[in-house]
Amino acid sequence: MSFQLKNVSKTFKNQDKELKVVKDINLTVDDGEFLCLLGPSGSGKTTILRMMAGLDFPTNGEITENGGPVSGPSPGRGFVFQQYSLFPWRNVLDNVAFGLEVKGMETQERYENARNYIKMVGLTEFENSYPHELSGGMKQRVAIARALANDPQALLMDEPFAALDVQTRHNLQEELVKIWQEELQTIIFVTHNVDEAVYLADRVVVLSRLPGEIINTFRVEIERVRDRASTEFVDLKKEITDVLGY
Amino acid sequence: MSFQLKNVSKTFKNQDKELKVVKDINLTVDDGEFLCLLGPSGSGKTTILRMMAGLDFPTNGEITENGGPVSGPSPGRGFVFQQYSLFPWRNVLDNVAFGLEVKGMETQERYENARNYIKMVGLTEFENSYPHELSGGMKQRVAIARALANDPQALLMDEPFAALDVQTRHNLQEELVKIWQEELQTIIFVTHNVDEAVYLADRVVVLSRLPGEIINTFRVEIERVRDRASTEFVDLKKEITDVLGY
Amino acid sequence: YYNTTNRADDITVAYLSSDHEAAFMVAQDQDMYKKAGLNVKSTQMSSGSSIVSAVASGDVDIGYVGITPALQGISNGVPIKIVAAVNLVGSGIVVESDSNITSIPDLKGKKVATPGVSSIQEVLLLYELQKYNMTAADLDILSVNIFIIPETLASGKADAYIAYEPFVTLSTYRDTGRVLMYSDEILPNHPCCVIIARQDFIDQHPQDLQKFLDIHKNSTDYVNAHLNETAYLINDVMTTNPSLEEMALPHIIFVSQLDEDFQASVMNFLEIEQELGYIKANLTPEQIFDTQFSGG
Amino acid sequence: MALIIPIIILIIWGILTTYTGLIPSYLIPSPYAVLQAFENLITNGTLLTDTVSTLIRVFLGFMVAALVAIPLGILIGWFKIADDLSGFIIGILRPIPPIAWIPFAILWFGVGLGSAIFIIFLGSVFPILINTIDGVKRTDKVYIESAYTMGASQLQTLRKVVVPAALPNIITGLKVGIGIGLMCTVAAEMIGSDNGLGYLIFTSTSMLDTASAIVAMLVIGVIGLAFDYLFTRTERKINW
Amino acid sequence: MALIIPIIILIIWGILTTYTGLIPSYLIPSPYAVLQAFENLITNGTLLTDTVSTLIRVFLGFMVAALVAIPLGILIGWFKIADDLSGFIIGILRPIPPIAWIPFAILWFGVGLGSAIFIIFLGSVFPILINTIDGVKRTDKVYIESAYTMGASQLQTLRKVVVPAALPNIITGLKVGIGIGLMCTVAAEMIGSDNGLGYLIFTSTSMLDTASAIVAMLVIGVIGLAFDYLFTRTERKINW
Ligand SMILES: Nc1ncnc2c1ncn2[C@@H]1O[C@H](COP(=O)(O)OP(=O)(O)OP(=O)(O)O)[C@@H](O)[C@H]1O
Ligand SMILES: Nc1ncnc2c1ncn2[C@@H]1O[C@H](COP(=O)(O)OP(=O)(O)OP(=O)(O)O)[C@@H](O)[C@H]1O
Ligand SMILES: [Mg+2]
Ligand SMILES: [Mg+2]
Repeated sequence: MSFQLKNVSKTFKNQDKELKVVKDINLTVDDGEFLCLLGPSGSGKTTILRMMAGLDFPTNGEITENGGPVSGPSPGRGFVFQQYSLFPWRNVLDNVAFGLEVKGMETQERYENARNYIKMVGLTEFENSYPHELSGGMKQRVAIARALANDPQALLMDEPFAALDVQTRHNLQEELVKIWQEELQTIIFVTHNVDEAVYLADRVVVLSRLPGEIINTFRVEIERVRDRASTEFVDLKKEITDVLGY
Repeated sequence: MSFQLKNVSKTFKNQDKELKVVKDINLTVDDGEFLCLLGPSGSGKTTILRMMAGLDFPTNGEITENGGPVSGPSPGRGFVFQQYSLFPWRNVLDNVAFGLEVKGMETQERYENARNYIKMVGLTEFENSYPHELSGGMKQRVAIARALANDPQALLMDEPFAALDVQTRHNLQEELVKIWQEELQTIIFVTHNVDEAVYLADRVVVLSRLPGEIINTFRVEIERVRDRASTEFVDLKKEITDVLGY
Repeated sequence: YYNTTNRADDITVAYLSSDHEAAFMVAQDQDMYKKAGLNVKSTQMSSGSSIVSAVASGDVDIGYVGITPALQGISNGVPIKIVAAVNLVGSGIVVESDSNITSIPDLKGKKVATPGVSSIQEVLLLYELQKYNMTAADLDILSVNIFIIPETLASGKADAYIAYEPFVTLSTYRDTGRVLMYSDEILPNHPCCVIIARQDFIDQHPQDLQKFLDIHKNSTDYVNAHLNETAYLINDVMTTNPSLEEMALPHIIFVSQLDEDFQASVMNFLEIEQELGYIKANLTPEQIFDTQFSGG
Repeated sequence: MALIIPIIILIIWGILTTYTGLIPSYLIPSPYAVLQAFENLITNGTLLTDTVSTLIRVFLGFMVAALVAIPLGILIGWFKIADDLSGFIIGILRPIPPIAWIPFAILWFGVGLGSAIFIIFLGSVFPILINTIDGVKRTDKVYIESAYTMGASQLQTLRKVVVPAALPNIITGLKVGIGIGLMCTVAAEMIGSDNGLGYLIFTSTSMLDTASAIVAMLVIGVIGLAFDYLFTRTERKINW
Repeated sequence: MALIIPIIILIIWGILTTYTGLIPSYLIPSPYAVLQAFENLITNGTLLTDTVSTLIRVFLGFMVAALVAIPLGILIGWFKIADDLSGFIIGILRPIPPIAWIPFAILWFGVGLGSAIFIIFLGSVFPILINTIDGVKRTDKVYIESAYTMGASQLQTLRKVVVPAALPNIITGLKVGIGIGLMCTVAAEMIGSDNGLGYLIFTSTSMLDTASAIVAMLVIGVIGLAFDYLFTRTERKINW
């Protein structure tokens, strides 16, 4: 699935004041591309992702997917929310199986399917737990499994690994790359972790402070599986970090 | 404020099964110490912090502060929650001023006070915004300001900088160290970021996978302001990262 | 010479919103109480039993109620006495206009609405049935709130009803029913409404009560002499219909005195209620009446 | 524990009516008189039939109310247009006293079970409706958005997300609704019933038999308590 | 927009009562007859006095109910012991029909305003109470814990955290409560009132003057609507 953002701006109106949050974004994401979005806190990353998902709409400009306008959310565009978004009345298994359930998949089959992803995020023992019995990082992992289980053509992920320890984070980065290489989804991935961005992305887009504009784009041409210790990796990391620090 | 955890264990009972989450923790935190807690996702970090705050209680063992038992929450022990915890019906200013308000401080004075901390986290322009108008990182920063404004003797912070970009995160790390050096609070700080831990802590405690046990303790003797590029910094980071990866 | 301590500051009177209490409405309308130096405050209430409760609680001194709640109150130990009569008869059985019910036996198996168990009308109905060796089991008796009784007939949900005026005449007035039998034919001169007073009020303010009941006698006489004017007055006090009242009032006999006939008819009615099991206690006329004011 | 306050009330009631002359028994009977009335109503069997017939009426009226109010409330809480269309008319109908509906009840349902059910329905339906609407409106947006991004249709989102999210509020509505439904038994049983607890209250008050009326009041109370217990248990079960 | 459904109802009602013989006018009068009754009640001034006196009664009964139910509900929702102590007795009292309370009302408050307020209070108090209790119980724990770690006393936490968090539910309770309070006007005005909309309903139905009864029903409906509007606005204001 490809995306095209043309002159996209977004203004929030609240109380007496208007706040321009996103300004003149022009961005094309190719089918099968892995794109990372970096930028300061409050720079409009979540807003952009939500507009691409069809959960919110630009004040100006236009967003298209595969050439057609994005008019609302669709199961083709999976979303991992920045905040906790698990259904508190469903256990882990039923949360992960939700997308398959609404597709009408048989119980047996969807549980099998869901269990694969639960295993991937390391929560097999917790498949019967309810969200309130999970730690913050565990909830995040369930949300990732939930999005992946639905097998969307595009994945919009908002800081999905933010609450994970390095070890788990690295494991999941690897898994995500593996899945992506197999299925060739288009992935838009928001992170604050430059290392993560360089490890994952085909392209890293850096946003400015409010109102968010694209100030830089980096192509990551390092071959996968990427070696974090390689000079090109370290160099690119440094380059991006410098841009982020202005 | 000093803390002592003696043989602390915690078991959660849910549905049919019991889950031992924290196991035989023995830990002394000195008055004025800056301690970082590292560990895999779901290893009991939040649980330990909550018990130290008096928000939850050990199944076995005992927690004391300054020699007396912790029997419940107190304003002396400030807490920054891992999840969003701002009062949705109060704007940023009134959220940050809450602690001072319940202390009975005059409106004028407490707003002045609160504004200092709002400025510190870079949200002066948003002091009249309501939580639902803020980005994830902005909410986290308000929560930090709210805890600091209350000027507690101990600060229990649960991944407070997890949703922040590198730039903002580094700024706040500096600010936190500055405040700590001035006020000499005791700080227990949960993070998944080894760099952060080494930059901030006097001591880094690493927990095992579930059930959480202390598997390693590192003293960080590097002089402040710490230089991230210094060899001792880089070496210690590597050492801790290796322990985390097992 | 008046003993001022014997004077009640206010006399509170509770009455039903019904044309049976026409005498009270006339007395108020013509300022008869004020002219006699009585300060009467009145309160409408929706049921006889709540009037008895109000009198018993001391919040109300005098009540206009049906004979049934009065007797039930007395038999339950409420310290009240009947101090005057208000009216006789005034009920009737109504059937649909085109009904083929022409006599009581025709009611067999039919739905008959009454204003409630132990109401005067239900008692009359059961009494009438006895004359034909019938019992409640032979009909389908419904308890329906009085204000919707005519509607149950009009909408065909009941085949007949027994009610008091103006609900008897109402159906003929609206042409939705005809009167099968007036209650005078069931039990001639049966008692209907009476005036009750609390015992301690009787004891402490006999002069005031006497004045009040003298006025009651006068206004009753007025009603009997001026049915048309009364009909219009009732229309003003209540939200009713003057032409309906003009038709209904002649079916009510307005009286005021506790004469021997009246007492006898009450005792007779009491006996019927006792037979039906609605009143358990055995009551003597002394327990029921205080005849010093309207002894007739 | 739960019985402490009722027992205290009982004791005060007993003392006031039995040992002091403060409250004469014809106004409020003593606990003992109520007990006697209870025994009496049990032995002659009327209490049982009254309770059963009230239970049937209340249950049916309440069920119809729930079956109407929950889907309607979901609809109104969800679709702004349904809200706009219905707000005015529901607002108008809501506070109309059940007794005022009696003529309509007779016209539409006759005298008998239908009318009684209708009156109880009227009492129950609005609390359930309002609580359902408010519960649906307050469903956390992130759950709805999650469902959509996973391909749930609007109907599926309603069934699998909005309803469970609003369930605590719906249950509050059911708790209030059954209470008001029971409250309406007297009005409901004023129309052509010759049994039921409301009827018992009505006739025994009109015969100044307060003891029997209190028995009926207490039985209604106990029925309410039983439903409360049921709902609180359901609530605890689903309380995530 | 909001008027579409009422207008449709009005048209159907008009046709059914005026042009078809399906509904005889003594059962349900035509809209025109209702209009006439309205004009009539306006000209003779009774409608205004009735409305005002009902408004006063309802407002007072509702205010007392809110003043009792909100603090009590907070207490019960907050302290488990208060919940345990009161659950049973509230459960029992809750479903008792207001009409059944009339003898007690007369005993305690006499005939007049006091009794009417008491009856309306009884109708309003339980919806507010239940919604408040449930709202307080469902307050997100993290807010309460936040308050404690910032040194809020229990009382401060209740005032500054639990109450605002439960406010949407409390408002739902107030909306339902005023509705039920209005529903109880007929019962309330059966005791010693000779005015009020409930009284008007009662007396005019008893004279088969359904047109006037419908006028009174509609005025009660409009009062309810006005309160609804008020609460919805308040809700929107505080809706974070
Ligand atoms: N509903 C809203 N109403 C008003 N302002 C909003 C709203 N949502 C977001 N904003 C504002 O838009 C800006 C961008 O928010 P957004 O959530 O997109 O940031 P972000 O880049 O995702 O930040 P973070 O890294 O902290 O999550 C913020 O300044 C925020 O205050
Ligand atoms: N209320 C609860 N009921 C049952 N289990 C719980 C509860 N709270 C936490 N747990 C379990 O306790 C374990 C530790 O949770 P905790 O939140 O302390 O982890 P953590 O170290 O903070 O993890 P993270 O880094 O993901 O936040 C987890 O396995 C979680 O499932
Ligand atoms: Mg964001
Ligand atoms: Mg945690």
